[in-house]
Amino acid sequence: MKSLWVMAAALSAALSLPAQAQDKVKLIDVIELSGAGAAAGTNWKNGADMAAADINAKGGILGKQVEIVHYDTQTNPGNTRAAVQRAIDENAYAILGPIFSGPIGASMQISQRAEIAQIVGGEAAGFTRQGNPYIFRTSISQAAAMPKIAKYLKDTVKAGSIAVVWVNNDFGKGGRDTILPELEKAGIKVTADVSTEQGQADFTADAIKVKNANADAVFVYLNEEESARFLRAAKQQGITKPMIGETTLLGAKVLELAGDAANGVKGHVGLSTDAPVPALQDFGKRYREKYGFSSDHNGVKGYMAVFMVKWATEKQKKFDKKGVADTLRGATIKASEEPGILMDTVIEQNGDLDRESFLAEVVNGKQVINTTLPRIKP
Amino acid sequence: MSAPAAQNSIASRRPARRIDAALIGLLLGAAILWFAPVGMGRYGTYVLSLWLVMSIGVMGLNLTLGYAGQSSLAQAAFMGLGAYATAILTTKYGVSWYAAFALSGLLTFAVGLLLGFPALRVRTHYLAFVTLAFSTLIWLLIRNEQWLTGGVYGISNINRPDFLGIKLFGALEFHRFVVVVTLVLSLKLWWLVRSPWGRAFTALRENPVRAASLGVDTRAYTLLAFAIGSAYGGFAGSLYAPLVEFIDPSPFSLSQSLFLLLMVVAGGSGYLFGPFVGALLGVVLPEWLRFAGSLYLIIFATIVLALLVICPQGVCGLIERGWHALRRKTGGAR
Amino acid sequence: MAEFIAYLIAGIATGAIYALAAIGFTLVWQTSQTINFAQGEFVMLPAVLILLAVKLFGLPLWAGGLLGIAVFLLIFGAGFKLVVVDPMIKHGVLPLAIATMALSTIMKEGAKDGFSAEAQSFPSLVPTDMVNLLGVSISLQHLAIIVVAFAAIGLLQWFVGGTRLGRQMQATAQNPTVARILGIPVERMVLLTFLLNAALAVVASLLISPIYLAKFSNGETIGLFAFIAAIVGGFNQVRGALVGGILIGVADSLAAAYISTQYRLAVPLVLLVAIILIKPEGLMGRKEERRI
Amino acid sequence: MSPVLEVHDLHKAFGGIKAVNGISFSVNEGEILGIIGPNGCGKSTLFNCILGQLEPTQGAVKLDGLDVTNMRPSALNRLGVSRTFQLLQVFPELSVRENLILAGQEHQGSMLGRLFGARDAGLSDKAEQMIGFFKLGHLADAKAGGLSYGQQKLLDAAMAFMAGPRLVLLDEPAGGVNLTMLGDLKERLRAINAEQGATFVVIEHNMDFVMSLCTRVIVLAEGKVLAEGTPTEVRTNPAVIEAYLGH
Repeated sequence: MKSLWVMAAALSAALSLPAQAQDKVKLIDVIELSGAGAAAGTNWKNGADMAAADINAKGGILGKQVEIVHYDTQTNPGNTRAAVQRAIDENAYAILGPIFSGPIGASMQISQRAEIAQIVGGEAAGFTRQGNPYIFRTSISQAAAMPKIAKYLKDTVKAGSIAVVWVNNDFGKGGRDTILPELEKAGIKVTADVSTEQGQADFTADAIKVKNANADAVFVYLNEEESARFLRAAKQQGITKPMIGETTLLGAKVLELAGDAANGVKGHVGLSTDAPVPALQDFGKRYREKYGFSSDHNGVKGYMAVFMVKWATEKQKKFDKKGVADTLRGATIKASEEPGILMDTVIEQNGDLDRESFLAEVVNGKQVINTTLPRIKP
Repeated sequence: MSAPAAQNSIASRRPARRIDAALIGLLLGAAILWFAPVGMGRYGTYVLSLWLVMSIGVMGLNLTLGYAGQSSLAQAAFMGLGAYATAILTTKYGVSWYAAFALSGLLTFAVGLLLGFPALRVRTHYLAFVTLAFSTLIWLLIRNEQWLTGGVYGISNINRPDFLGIKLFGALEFHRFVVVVTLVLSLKLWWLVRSPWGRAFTALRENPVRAASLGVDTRAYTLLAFAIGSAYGGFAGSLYAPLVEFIDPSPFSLSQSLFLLLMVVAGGSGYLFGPFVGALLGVVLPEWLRFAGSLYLIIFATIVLALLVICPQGVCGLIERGWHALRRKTGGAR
Repeated sequence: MAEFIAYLIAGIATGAIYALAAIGFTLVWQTSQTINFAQGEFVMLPAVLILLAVKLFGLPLWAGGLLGIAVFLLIFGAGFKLVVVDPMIKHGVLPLAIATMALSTIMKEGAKDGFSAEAQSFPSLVPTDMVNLLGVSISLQHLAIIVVAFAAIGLLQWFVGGTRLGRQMQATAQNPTVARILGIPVERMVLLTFLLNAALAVVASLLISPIYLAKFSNGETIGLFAFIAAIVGGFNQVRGALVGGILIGVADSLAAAYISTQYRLAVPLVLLVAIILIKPEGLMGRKEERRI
Repeated sequence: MSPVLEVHDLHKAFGGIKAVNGISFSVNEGEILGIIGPNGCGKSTLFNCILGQLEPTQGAVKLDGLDVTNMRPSALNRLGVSRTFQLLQVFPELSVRENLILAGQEHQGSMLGRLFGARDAGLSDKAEQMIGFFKLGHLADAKAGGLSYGQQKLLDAAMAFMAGPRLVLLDEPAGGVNLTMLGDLKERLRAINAEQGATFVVIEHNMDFVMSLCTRVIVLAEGKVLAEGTPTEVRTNPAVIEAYLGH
């Protein structure tokens, strides 16, 4: 039975936590670095690392250096929960991430119980509606973005009918479930409702289906590579109707991968390093120099998340975990006050964000911003 | 976890003594795990609980595969059935967790029985392929039937049960509850594999034709092995739901079924303690390897690969081999 | 009708991709009873290695290509057999299958950490133009895949039936003990099939990656479909892979078109179960002998 | 008295090959019937058809007058028909004792009764008796896989007798067994036949073994019965001599 004791000892050694350095602000980033969310999570991680480097170069937060520890969630809710639990046990000052809403759903009660702010990258509408005061977004939610799209489709594209292509995960389904009522309100008929799989390789059948639906426009709500694959397949099938998207479809990665198949794509962009905001463009440039590829909106979100913590701490002038959440709730962060936030951001009581966004079009492989949309509640 | 205990599959040279070792091992392990989380923090406690819950699922697969020789690539789907049954019954219909636990077991037992039928027609790898399809079909149902399962959004706010009026809300309390449930289930399995049924399962694995010629109803035992193994998957799922307090389709996908299979084989299939070791490898080792940063999954997979190349019988097989070598050495010296 | 033909051709084109990945699968199964769960990653990796060679050493594409392919053949053709398969083969199908699962994680995570977590575009060997076929537009890339898949099967059939080396390989696959008695270098023949498998994976990778992009996680879908294709076709027959692949591709395409996009994955799987229950050895497969 | 086993016009074809081509015979209570014939004459196929392991193309098998054609092997065994195999078929991971208990346990009580009943299904004494009878005493707790070939043959035979069968079909029991053990085996079989009144059907290559053990012999050739009679009759039958020497 001796080996039983040895095993137990090894176990407790493995699961006990190393002693922590106290002189740093420890942020724990619980993020998708493998599994389905790896691409998004890597962008976010890089953005957060860049923010920490920027802050530390200028003396840290209230004189303390920032340390970010990344824990991979494997895009799995159970693992995410473990990682958030670990973050709290390790006395994290605030928790960053994750991005996918399943993992967010599995972990947000833990940060709530520990009364610690969790700043996530999710865009699905649901999790800010559960009355959890410790959860914060870094981008506008689908509930805020989709009405803008519907309005754009009705007023600018003047579409009477539309085909909707979405990825069947919490992100895509969430977007689809949010936009369908908006389309109905706007009097736009949905002629095809095409679900696709996460990681799907071939979109030929889907493109044919969309083509045969013969709608005035196509709304594409997929993750990055899938967006690119769909655009290519659509071009092959000779679909000439306007492709409308939300943020992802007009992202740098999609444009790079889809090549000329992306030309003519239009839509709404929440965050973009191509936006006519110098701070965003500068961030995009520095990110590209540092990591060798262009940041998508998740990179921007990761960057902002760290600065949200910084701003709240400096506002309350002390290191109080609970205070971070209290300070962020209902706050307005101005870029003039805190340049790292990149854009003026209003945080609502439930953790939703409100800020300016953009209407854009892809011309010659480049995202061109046409219009800047004001905040919903100016 | 000592070598002779690990060796106690079913066959043993001195049955009485060996069995006792296995029993003592289980009881002692439970006692250690009862107190282990003290001072470990909630994270460590949570990982321990997760390990035990996965062990239950792996135990079931170990019965099906390790003892009865029927390969299944659907254990995560059964965990999903159990988890969803429990979550839906407790959150939507206010059923007590205990009743939901029993019903989850019953449901997965029945579904396992049904899935066993193709096993009567096709054997070995073909059977695995049928279960592979089944696993993905269940996953699709869970994801697409949103009215029942919450679809991609999952089910949140799953409550933890009470025990005789004691709230099991906290990590430590719930961990202890998981320890007790795991102990009960592993004792049941220990008792099952040493009963005549266990002997018949082994016969089924080693030589079904010969077993049939000795009156072993291979049909009935194949179905039972499947159904009982699946029910353990259901029990594991039924504990998983309140442990994580949230479920969505992702932990019940085909890749998770494959991962559970990996745990059975890497731990040592056909060994009573194999599932605990396998789940330790699969759940705790990656957590522990986190210090290695982004490379931790590569290191984990390399360890598993190396282990299997060196000893295809898994960790328990390796221990057994070492034990034999040691005994031969000391025996020779005497 | 034109619509139906469009779906059919799309299905055949994707099916040919699955077939290409499935051929190698059936080859290694036949000679060494290896169920390679890393088959999808085998198809994913060559493109990534090539891009990596270009990025790391600044090589021109052709040189990077040669280097990447050579490294891949060495590690995942010969190395895979010698380091993973050889020590495990006598311990049965399952531990080896599990080992290939671990291998797939290593390949996937290696590609992610060593190269990129994001998809990268990959240059096409074939022009990306479209041609018109039966009133349906189809890309030259897809056509090339169909042609190569058929050619690969044809060549393999010719090799196995028409050459001395091929017949030796065939004999090894059918009964290694007898083959050894007949003086066939069994070990070398098995190694040959692993090299063939790796080479086929390279071909598949070069053809698929321009369309599906090079990404560490691409192997998951391709691997699953190739696996299903191999089973449906009968995974002890090389030409079964072609039949299975195309059948699965067409079933998937038609399911998305006419049944349900949410449940499209279910259709190939139901097909799989039906075929296993009716004809377990697969559509083109030989019956495996029953031991009494 | 009705025969224990009746085989009526049994046929079995594999594709175009007729392995068993119209064989009929019957076995009476207490008899030891030998079935001999050159390689490929259909002996093993005949056994597998009788025992439900193969589905006959045509014909019937009756046990005590009851039609058991195509009955599943496990069900047939529980009616009192047991067998040994030409190739070794013991359970290597189980001990000798466990092998024997397994061989008897399915004849004890109900399925559920076995689950909740005693671990040894009340068969320890019986197993001990068998172990003694087949002189395997010193090996009772050894894994069957570790036994010598001859010992495994003995165990295989012992397992066939564990449940006290009415009818035992032995497929080449003497194959590969050395002379000393062969004598032992023959002696054990005779003893069981005499004491328990068990009926035997033996397929065998070893002519001496068959001729000295069996009370009646059937000779098969090309899937048909070529000759039938006492050992002496068969030995002198010209057709038999032709069939054997002609090869």
